[in-house]
Amino acid sequence: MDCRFVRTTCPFCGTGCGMLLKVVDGRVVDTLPDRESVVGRGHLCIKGWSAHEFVHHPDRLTHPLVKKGDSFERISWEEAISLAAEKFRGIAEQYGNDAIGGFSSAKCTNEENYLFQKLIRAGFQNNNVDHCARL
Amino acid sequence: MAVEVSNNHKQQKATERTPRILVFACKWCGLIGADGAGRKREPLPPNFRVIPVECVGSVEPDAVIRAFADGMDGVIVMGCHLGGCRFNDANHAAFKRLELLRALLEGVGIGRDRLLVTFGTAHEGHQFTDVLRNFTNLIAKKESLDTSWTSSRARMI
Amino acid sequence: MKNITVFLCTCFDEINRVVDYERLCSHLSDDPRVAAVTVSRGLCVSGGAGEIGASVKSGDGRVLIAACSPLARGDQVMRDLERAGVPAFRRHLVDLREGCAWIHGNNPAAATEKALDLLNMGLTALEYKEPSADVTLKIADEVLVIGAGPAGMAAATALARCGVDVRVLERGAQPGGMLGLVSRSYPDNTDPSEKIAAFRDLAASDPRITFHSKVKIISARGYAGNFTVRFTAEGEELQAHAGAVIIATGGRVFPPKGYYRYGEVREVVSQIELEARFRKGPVKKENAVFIQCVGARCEERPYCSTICCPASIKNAMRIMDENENARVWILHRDIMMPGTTLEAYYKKAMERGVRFIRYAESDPPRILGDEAVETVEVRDDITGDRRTIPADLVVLSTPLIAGTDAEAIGDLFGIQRDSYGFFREIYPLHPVETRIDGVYICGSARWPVSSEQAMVQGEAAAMKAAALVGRQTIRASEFSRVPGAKFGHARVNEDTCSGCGNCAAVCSFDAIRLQRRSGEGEFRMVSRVIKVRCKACGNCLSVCPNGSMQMPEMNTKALYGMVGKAFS
Amino acid sequence: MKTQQAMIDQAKSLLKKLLEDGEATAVFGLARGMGGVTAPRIFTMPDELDSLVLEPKWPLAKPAMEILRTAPGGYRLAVVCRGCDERALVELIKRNQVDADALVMVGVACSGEQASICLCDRPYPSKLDIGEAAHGVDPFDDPGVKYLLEGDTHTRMGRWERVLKRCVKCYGCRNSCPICVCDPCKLEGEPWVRRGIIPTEILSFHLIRAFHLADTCVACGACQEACPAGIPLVTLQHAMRRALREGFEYEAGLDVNEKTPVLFDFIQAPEKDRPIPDWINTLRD
Repeated sequence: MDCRFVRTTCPFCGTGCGMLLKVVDGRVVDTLPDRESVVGRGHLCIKGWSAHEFVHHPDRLTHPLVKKGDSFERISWEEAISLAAEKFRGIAEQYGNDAIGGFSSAKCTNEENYLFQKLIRAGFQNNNVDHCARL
Repeated sequence: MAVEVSNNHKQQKATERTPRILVFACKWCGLIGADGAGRKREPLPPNFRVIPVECVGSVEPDAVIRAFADGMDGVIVMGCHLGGCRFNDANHAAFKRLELLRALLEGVGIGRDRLLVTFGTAHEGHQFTDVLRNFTNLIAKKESLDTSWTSSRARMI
Repeated sequence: MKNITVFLCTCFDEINRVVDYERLCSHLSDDPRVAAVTVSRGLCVSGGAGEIGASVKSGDGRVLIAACSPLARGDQVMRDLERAGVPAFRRHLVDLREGCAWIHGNNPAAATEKALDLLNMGLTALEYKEPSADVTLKIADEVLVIGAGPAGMAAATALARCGVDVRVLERGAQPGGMLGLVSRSYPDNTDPSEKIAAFRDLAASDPRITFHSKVKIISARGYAGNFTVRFTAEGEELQAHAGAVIIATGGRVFPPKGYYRYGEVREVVSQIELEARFRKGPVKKENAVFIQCVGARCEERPYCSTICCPASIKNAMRIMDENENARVWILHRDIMMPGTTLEAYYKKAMERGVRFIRYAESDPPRILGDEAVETVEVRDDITGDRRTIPADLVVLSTPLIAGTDAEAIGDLFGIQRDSYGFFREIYPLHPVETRIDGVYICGSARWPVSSEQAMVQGEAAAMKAAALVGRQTIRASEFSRVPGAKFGHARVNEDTCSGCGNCAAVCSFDAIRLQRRSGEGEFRMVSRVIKVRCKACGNCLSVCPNGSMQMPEMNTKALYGMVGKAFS
Repeated sequence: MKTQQAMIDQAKSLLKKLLEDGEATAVFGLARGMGGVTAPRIFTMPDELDSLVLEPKWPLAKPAMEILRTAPGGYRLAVVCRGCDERALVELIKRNQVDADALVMVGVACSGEQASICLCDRPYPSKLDIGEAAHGVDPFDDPGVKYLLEGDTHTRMGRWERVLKRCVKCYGCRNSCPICVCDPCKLEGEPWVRRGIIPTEILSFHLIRAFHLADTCVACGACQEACPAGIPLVTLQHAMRRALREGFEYEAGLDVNEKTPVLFDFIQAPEKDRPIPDWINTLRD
């Protein structure tokens, strides 16, 4: 049995508490607060304490789905991206660029959020971008 | 922690309110005592509700905590005399558990006297009346529990 | 779900004189759970229970009855409902007379409020009550008797006479138990070996009795009606399937080691050694002194063993029989000879010249003599005189203590023992029954008794066992000692049980066992309820840390629901 | 008093020997990893033990129990135990959560300084392998504990109320507690604790949690250390631990074979010098 504790940062909000994921044979099975973390100092909130639960959760979204009728169907990434691009382009053409906005997440990394605002500002050419942790 | 915030809003006069008292009474002694009080038509304060249980052994300490959380000011658990339990030693087991709960209630400042664990036999109906009247008087002197402990800041999300 | 029918009994205007029934009715008919409300003048006299039963028998209908207290007529109405086919989980009684109207007659408004709350609590309880199925058991028709002393022999004989198959397990090579160690039994002064021989003959000739000697019990499991006991008899491994078990393992004599220079000087013997001498031949002594309460009624063993006084008097007179010039003293703290026969026996001993001297516990007799005992020095507690008695034999009368295998037997069968190691009956009013239904105790295993009393107890236990195995089947709910006490049994949710063992530890009836969870080889346990043993006291659910243990008829949701509605 | 380095060296050689002799499949302890950061680690090779450290205090009992639960048969884990870890594991063994045969406890003494931080009255395991036992601290001498546990109930109720109101219902106390093993837990839902109420109902949440540990709490302080709101949760347990000690001479976690008095040894009549209230005299104490 291979069991190790992997130090990481809680992905749930911008605070960035340190935590340890217990990984047994390649699967994340438990979360512990990192007592050496300068941010969390060994504390976590309910989201952090439950962080391991979604990693291998059977309901977790791992591939794109498209709604056809009442149910969702699995499609490839290429199909999904081209479908999204096509729909966005259609909206922009019909209603103008300002009809599109973006709402990002605190769970994303800094780099991801940079890219996201870049997409809105440079791609859709407006300033309609915001973030859930902007309190 | 150094600053003491006034608790005056909780101090009501005893006459202004009637305390809420919940009684868990075992079917074999406590409930029969209550029945005896009823037969004699002893006037009692109407501020108590009796939940009959098979044996005080089945009164979960958590249910007592729940009762306080639901706004009871006092809880009485009435069982048979030790050695007189229909269920072997179940009342003694309950007594030990509830004593520990009393220690906890004392620790958090609710006070151990808000939970009364008492034993009697079936024919002691007059004592049921005494216990209830005295306990009501005792609880009425204390401040109400159902203020901010349970409800003030709590809200559904 | 609208499935609760409410019956309000006015008790011939006793209740509604105080409680406003119109308000109750209007409130109840607004409740989404209530299908119908009926006001009746006297539920107990109108014989309405049958009709109520018939009206809710079908479907998921439930009945809430508001009437007098269970002790008055409430329980009778409930029993009628049971007969009419409404089981416990579908009915609930609210006491509005003794519990409300009669004690709050001076405050009708508050009484009505309280009645509303009580009804609300009843509705909530009914909403969540669940059934717990009764169990019907087949009863094995054999009775197992453990120990073949006087109690065991009497039990086996009585059972065989009743036509019940009985299997007797004896640790020793021969039946008889402590009866085989004494020379004569009191007060009839007969040779006990006759009784033993009679039993041996009966066991050999009666096909209903199977006798096993040199038995070691390996394991015992099961419950009333179905006990499986594995044992070895003379080295051979066997198994018995019994409907009831009678434990007659007896006690043992406390050795007087460290008392009265026992073992240091010759001719200071214990009572049981004197019995052995008598069995070898006449004991001719000039001056015999018996000392009573040796190691009894003291701090470690505060009980009276009851058999030592009669035994000493019996043997004192026997010494006088063997040597008519012999002088015998009995040094005692109190002479315990209860009942007409024994008291007469005591008188007879005094008439024959046995001298009784009372000593004080604080100033016990002293044994003097270098190699053999020469004199006994005693202070007479009544006169205060210090006396020196010549002695060529000192007999130490010691009490019975729990048998060496009492602990093992108690653990095997789950029966409790008192602080001195004797088996404990369930309740003083049920003297041969234990907390495990179908396991009975008798004889000196439960308390020191004479052979005569042991035989009486053996027969009593035999009758209890016969009453059980005389039936083909029995319902688990019938094992309640109190009529109507048992309304179900605990049920464990095996998916959520953490196996902590709290419930098994606290159970007063040894009805919960921990088992290893099957599969994966994990070190995890799970609780199992032995439904027949469970008496539904609810101790287990109070200690279950996560509510895995439930009492279906009064489950957590019903109880907490009632707490929440108490002042609504 | 041994120096810290000497203790670590002693621990390393002892644990290395355990691994080399096959006494243990793995060792569970603290390691100083990259960047000088300490974290728990499972050591399987003797050489890995070079990174072993003993400080800071890091409760290891619960992760150790969870590792053993999923471990294959024959796996033996050596755990570097402080006094509280050892007592917690003893309680877990009593409650059938850990296979005692799969556990090798290596006892480490805490420093006196650590004991005064934890308000620990027993800062050493019963089987002490490394270090020397320091003197314990009586928690009831602490002004913080006195503030909440001594004095009249009315004032203390206000104090507790303000303290407990800080709760954000993170479940950190429950998650970090080595004794809390139930799944599901009573604190997660009806009818014990109302769902969806934030902040939590103080009484039902905290008192049920505290009472469930009444006779098992070893006062390790893991709950308190995990609490982001700084609620002195161990103080809640001290009241009950004191009642057990005074009433039954019992302390959790000291002996695998000593059973908790709450579940055992019921008597038929009141004991000498321990009056049990009757209906008549209940209100007179």
